Amino acid sequence: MNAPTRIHDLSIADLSVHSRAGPIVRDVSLSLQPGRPLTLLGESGSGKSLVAQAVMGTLPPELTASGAIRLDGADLIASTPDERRKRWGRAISLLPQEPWLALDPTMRIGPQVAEVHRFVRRQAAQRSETLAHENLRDVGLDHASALYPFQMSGGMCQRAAIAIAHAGGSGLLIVDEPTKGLDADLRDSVVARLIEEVDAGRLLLTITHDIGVARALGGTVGIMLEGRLVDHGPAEQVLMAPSHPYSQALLSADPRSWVRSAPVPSGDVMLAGRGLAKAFGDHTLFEDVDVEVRAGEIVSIVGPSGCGKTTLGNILLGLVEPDAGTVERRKDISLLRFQKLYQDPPAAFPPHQAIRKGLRDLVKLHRRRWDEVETLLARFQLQNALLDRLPGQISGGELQRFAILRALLLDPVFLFADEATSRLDPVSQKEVVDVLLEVARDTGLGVLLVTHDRALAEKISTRTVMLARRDT
Amino acid sequence: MSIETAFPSADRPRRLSARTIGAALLLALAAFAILGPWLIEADPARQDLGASLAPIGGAYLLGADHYGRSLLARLAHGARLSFGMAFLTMMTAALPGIFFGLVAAWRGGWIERMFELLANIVLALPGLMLVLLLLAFAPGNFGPLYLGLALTLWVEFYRVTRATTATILKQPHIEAAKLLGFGPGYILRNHVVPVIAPLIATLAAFAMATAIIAISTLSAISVGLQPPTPELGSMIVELLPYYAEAPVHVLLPAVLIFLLVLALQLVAQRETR
Amino acid sequence: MRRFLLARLVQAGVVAVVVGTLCFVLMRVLPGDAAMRIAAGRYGPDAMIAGAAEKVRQELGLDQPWPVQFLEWLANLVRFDLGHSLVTGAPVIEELKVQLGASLWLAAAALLLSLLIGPAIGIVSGLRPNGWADRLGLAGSVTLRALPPFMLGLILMLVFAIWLGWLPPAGFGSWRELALPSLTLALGLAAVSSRVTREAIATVAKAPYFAFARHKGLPEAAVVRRHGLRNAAIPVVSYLGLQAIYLVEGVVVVESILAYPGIGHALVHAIVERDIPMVQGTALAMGLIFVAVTAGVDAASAWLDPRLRRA
Amino acid sequence: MRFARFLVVAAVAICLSTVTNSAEERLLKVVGPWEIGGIDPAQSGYIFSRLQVAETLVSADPTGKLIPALAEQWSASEDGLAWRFTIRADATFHDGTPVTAEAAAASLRRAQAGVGVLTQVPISEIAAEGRDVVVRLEKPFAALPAYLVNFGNIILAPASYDASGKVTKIIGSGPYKVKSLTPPLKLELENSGNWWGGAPEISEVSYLAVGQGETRALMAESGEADLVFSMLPVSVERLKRNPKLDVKIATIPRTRILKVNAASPFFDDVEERRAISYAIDRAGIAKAILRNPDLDATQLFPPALAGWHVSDLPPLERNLDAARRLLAEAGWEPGSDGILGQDGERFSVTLLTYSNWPELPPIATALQAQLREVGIDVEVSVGNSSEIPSRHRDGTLEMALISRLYSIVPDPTGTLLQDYGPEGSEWGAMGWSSDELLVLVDKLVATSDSQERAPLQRRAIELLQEELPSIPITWSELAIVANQRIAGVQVDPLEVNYGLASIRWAD
Repeated sequence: MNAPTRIHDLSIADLSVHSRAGPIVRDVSLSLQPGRPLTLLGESGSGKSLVAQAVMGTLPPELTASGAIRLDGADLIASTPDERRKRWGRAISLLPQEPWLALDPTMRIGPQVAEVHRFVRRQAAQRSETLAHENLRDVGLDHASALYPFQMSGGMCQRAAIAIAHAGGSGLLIVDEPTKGLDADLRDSVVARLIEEVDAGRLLLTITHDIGVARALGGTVGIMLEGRLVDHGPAEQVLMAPSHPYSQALLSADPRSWVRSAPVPSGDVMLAGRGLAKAFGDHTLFEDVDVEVRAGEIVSIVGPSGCGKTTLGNILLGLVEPDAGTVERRKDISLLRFQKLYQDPPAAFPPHQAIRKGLRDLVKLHRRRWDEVETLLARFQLQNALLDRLPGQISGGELQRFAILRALLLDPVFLFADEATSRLDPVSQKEVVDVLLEVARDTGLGVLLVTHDRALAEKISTRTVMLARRDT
Repeated sequence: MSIETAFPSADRPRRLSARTIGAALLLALAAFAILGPWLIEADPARQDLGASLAPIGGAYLLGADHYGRSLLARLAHGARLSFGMAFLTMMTAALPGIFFGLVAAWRGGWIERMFELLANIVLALPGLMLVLLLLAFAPGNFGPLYLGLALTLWVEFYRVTRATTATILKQPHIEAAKLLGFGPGYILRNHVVPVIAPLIATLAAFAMATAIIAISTLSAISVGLQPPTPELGSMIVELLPYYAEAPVHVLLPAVLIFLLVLALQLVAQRETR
Repeated sequence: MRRFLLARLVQAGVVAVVVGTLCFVLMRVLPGDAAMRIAAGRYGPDAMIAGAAEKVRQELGLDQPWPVQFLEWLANLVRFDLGHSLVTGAPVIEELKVQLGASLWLAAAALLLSLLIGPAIGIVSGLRPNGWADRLGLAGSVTLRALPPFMLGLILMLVFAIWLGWLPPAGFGSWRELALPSLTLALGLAAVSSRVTREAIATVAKAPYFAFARHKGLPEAAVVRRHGLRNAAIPVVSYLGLQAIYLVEGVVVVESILAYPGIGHALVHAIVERDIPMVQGTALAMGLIFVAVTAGVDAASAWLDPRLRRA
Repeated sequence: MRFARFLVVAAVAICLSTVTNSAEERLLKVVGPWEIGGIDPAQSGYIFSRLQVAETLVSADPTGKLIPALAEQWSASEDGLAWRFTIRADATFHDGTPVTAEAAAASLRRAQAGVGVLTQVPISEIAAEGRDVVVRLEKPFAALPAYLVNFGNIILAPASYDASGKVTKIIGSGPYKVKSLTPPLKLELENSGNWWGGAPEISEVSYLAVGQGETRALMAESGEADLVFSMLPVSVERLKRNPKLDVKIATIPRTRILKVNAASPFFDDVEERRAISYAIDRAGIAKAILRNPDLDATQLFPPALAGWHVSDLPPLERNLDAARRLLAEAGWEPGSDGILGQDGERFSVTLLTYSNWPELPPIATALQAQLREVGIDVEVSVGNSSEIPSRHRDGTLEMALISRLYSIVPDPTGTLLQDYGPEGSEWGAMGWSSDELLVLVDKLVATSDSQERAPLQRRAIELLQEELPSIPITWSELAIVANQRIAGVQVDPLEVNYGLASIRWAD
């Protein structure tokens, strides 16, 4: 692989980003040297991505940056769009989040790497191909150069993106949410890959909300909140003994640091699946799986993406027919009392209907009283103001709590939480999970939790069912 | 639609203004078409060969055509005719189209396949031929003309409704609604209709535009409605030979058609992109 | 691939039979004495039709029961024989060769022209949404779409044939006669395809892979060429397919205004003169064109978008 | 941008080739409304006759006088039962074979067996004797030579027919031979090289059928056509003002008549028919629609038709009071809605017409409006021309506006014979017949002596004028536009032959 153009230092001094409304990033100062990766932690909207964009030079036109960003002395903020653009791929390269979206769906991987040699480094077509092949081999994709993105797994796409960065031979690598949408095992391999980059002498700036990533990368860690850098220092220090209250909250929100608090079953079996099997086409998801959920307990199904966790849950709910096996439900309980939480909260609400309308209709439909809603709102710390917003205008955490609230109006005996927290930042994840635990405890609700986050499962579930991916 | 999310600030005001202009224009024309005929007492078929091609102003407000028929009256009736026919056609195409679309999306299976086949056959049949064949049953009558147009236009409604509804029904919030015990009626009203309504509105506007153009075109190649029906298309063609002597007379119906379709186009603008 | 072709062939067969039958039935139940109309079509309105009609009736066996005639048609169809025109007496195939051929030339020319105009404008507008080019394009397209084709045809005729005197107002044979009708159609098509292209380009321009291509450091030209056009072409192509279908029948107006001997022209006459074999033949041809076009579009899309080649 | 470049290139290409193309090769471009359906003489023989591809035995000059064509002379036997037509010796077909009496006889036999005018001649036999074609009749028929002028009777070479006697290609004997034929719109001709009349002035001719009258006008104006036939009245005005064009107009023996069903309660009484005639504003129609006041049909035939126009005949004209009076006398009383009625029946009729002649529907709507003024409710139905004959036969026809040609054979007698026979005819009388007229026509058919004929013709016209079995509306004219590039164009009112061979380039 062609050695990266050496960059010795990226220093950010008093960086502020202003919108018409006012500053959205204030006086951020950071520095980054070879061998010590820098990781910015923070929830979405904390301004961490803006910092990265300022460095890359891709801030939206309506935003202006002040302060100084020096890349080996060159001031990035002062530089013209052309100068910025010249750095792309050559000096700075960006690992996009969700690479499978960032690769051209209609072009094979080989050419997508080769074109960098061809058009950025002005190599002959033939040579570009050989070089591209080397880049791919370095990330272990030597067999994949003829594949299209849709034929590759998330991890492969991730590595292909890295290969493209290599091709450019840039010295600074900006990584945006590298683990978004990846499951636990893949996450570790991506992190390992990034560390290799650091060892290869690249500067590494990583943006993430995944504390696990920050911990694994080590180096320097900065924690951002509402546009400010609230905590900054060596990883071990910041992650072990955070100074700022938000940092503490953030860290304590990481499932790894929770105290195990699995609810105890408070009743008999609500729902059981026996010898369940399901296959899509010739691809078998699972065979002969037994699950049972008793009142008041939380059963977790853990496994990598694509192993059929969700399908299993849906089978239990009766949304999908199993190929084999039986689902036993308590006959005397109305089907309405078996409910579901969705992975993507906004998608679980009609996008153009205010929350209030939805709840009102539900209350009317099942002859409940509105004050039940009021009490639940108070209990879940949801302001009344939110009721009149559209789902798109409410944070995922709040929306997920509304989903639970909605389900509780039918006083359910079983709740299938399908990756219910995987899209939330740690803090709101914690809040939602706490609500779940509380409800399970008080109402004897049996919860089936599907997740790829082992840590989470370990901490809160009475029992855990493991599903492995079977690649056929 | 994507564009809008990208450039909200730049986009909204312009798009909206275009639509409001269209709406205003449409209203004005509708008023002309509906009120015109009974405000103007002149009989659109009343000939006065003495006043052939009477100039604008004068005895006839908008002049008279080559038979000395009041152009104002003919335009008003022509507008009403085009408008009415277009609306009727659109309705006749939209109602079954939407209904079939919903049924196909909801029930799927063989019902869907059946409708698909039907739609494909209609598509494969040259729409023009359908109209001509039906017209041959009763030359120059409204019935077959509008029936033929409707027969070719319903497919569009069907396909859009079916496609959109199908995608909506796949979304989690539908499953959620079902789990929460909401019935099909509710889901249709509150989850499906709000989404497809704007699309249908657009289609409707376009369908009407198409109908107006088709009607005038058919009479222009003299297989459409028959004299002395004041049909805008046939008016143009009847007056065309006089373009040297009375250019404005020829332009009037042309401009009217243009405005009608333009208004519908503008109204349809937003959702088309 | 083979399954794809097979499916298409079956579809073609179905269309052929359905369309043919439908026409046959419709033409059958049409009011009016077919023999009379055919006679009128043949010998013109000055002739003594009544006598001629009797001769026609015997000559064409119109007095046979219709099932016989229909089965005859089917049998011939299997032998790819569409029969003879009742009016001109020439084999339908021959007539179609001339008329359908002419229309296809016209359609092809129009499609080509519209491809030169539409997408070009669309790309320019799409790369700078709401720039002046975009607004101009929008205005132009709305205006054109508001003009009935026959009016557009007449306007062009006045401009190019009378005022400028560049092109003949009517006729056929050389490209000069082809120019006006095809331009008339092309403008109508471009009015829409330019907007479709514009949407496609604008959408692609906001796709993450487009941004990533820039971040790779590719020069803008390379970004647009390698990652813009192909992706944008996918929706455009599938749309063009639809257009091509409407095109073949959309020509009728232009044909009758600009005296161009096309399929639409033929269809109108055939129906008026009750020339059943011609109507069936024409409809058949159009139906098959529909099948062919859709097949072509599917193939093209599959070539453009590898995701469609799955399974 | 690639497309941009395409665009430029295309534009340049178009401009360039426009320039190169504007230099035209010398080709006489003729444009007319008539499409070439099939090539059977009965179908489109008139085109080949008018464009001088094929010839008939006898032809007619613009005045209607019969002149020799393929037959250099002809004579009838004393009893008038046998006619001899002598084929000129120097005539050859385009395939080089000589025009023999046998070939001519064959063509005529075929015509007689077909649907053309010859079917109305009482022919017993057509034979070839040496250079003569001999036609034997069952009864004397003086108009026979005139009948042979009709395009249905063009003489084609034996090679034109296939085994089944179907015409497969046109091999005539005229100055032009078919170079290429693209039905239905285009026909290209070239000098046949062996015409008995000598070589034509212009050796290459192309004929293009253009249905839309307005488009034809544009082709003349744009100089794309040298010779354009049958212009719309409205365009004539404009074209006359064009310095580059010559407009030639001739009144032709074609009259637009209102065919009425004299058997129906509406028109059974001659007074009713007169009333209708009074109600019609012919002058207005002629002026506004036909743009020529002289076409106002004051009687059946125009002055141009020598011997068939009776100048001192009281003209048909508009007189609303007379119309109302006559209708009242016939027992029609205005109803509440202004529409006449008679014992419960409204005077409401359907007027059939067809658009083969573009001016018919407009005139129909004019009539509709005018009849409305005397309280007659007319519904106009524009349909296929065949509906009129069929409705005539099943007797459901009420009123029809038709354009009737009286020179199917140069002499109107033939048409009268057809139209006013004992039980009327599809293009003529309906539910009306006059023994006197039958006698007159029989005499006319039998003699060819103009002295004898004149009084008979006059009486026939008077009779038709009194009885109005069908009501004349307007006469017709044929407008031809010639570009000044060419000279020697003359109009043939009988539309037998356009004399292309004698047209030459002006410079």
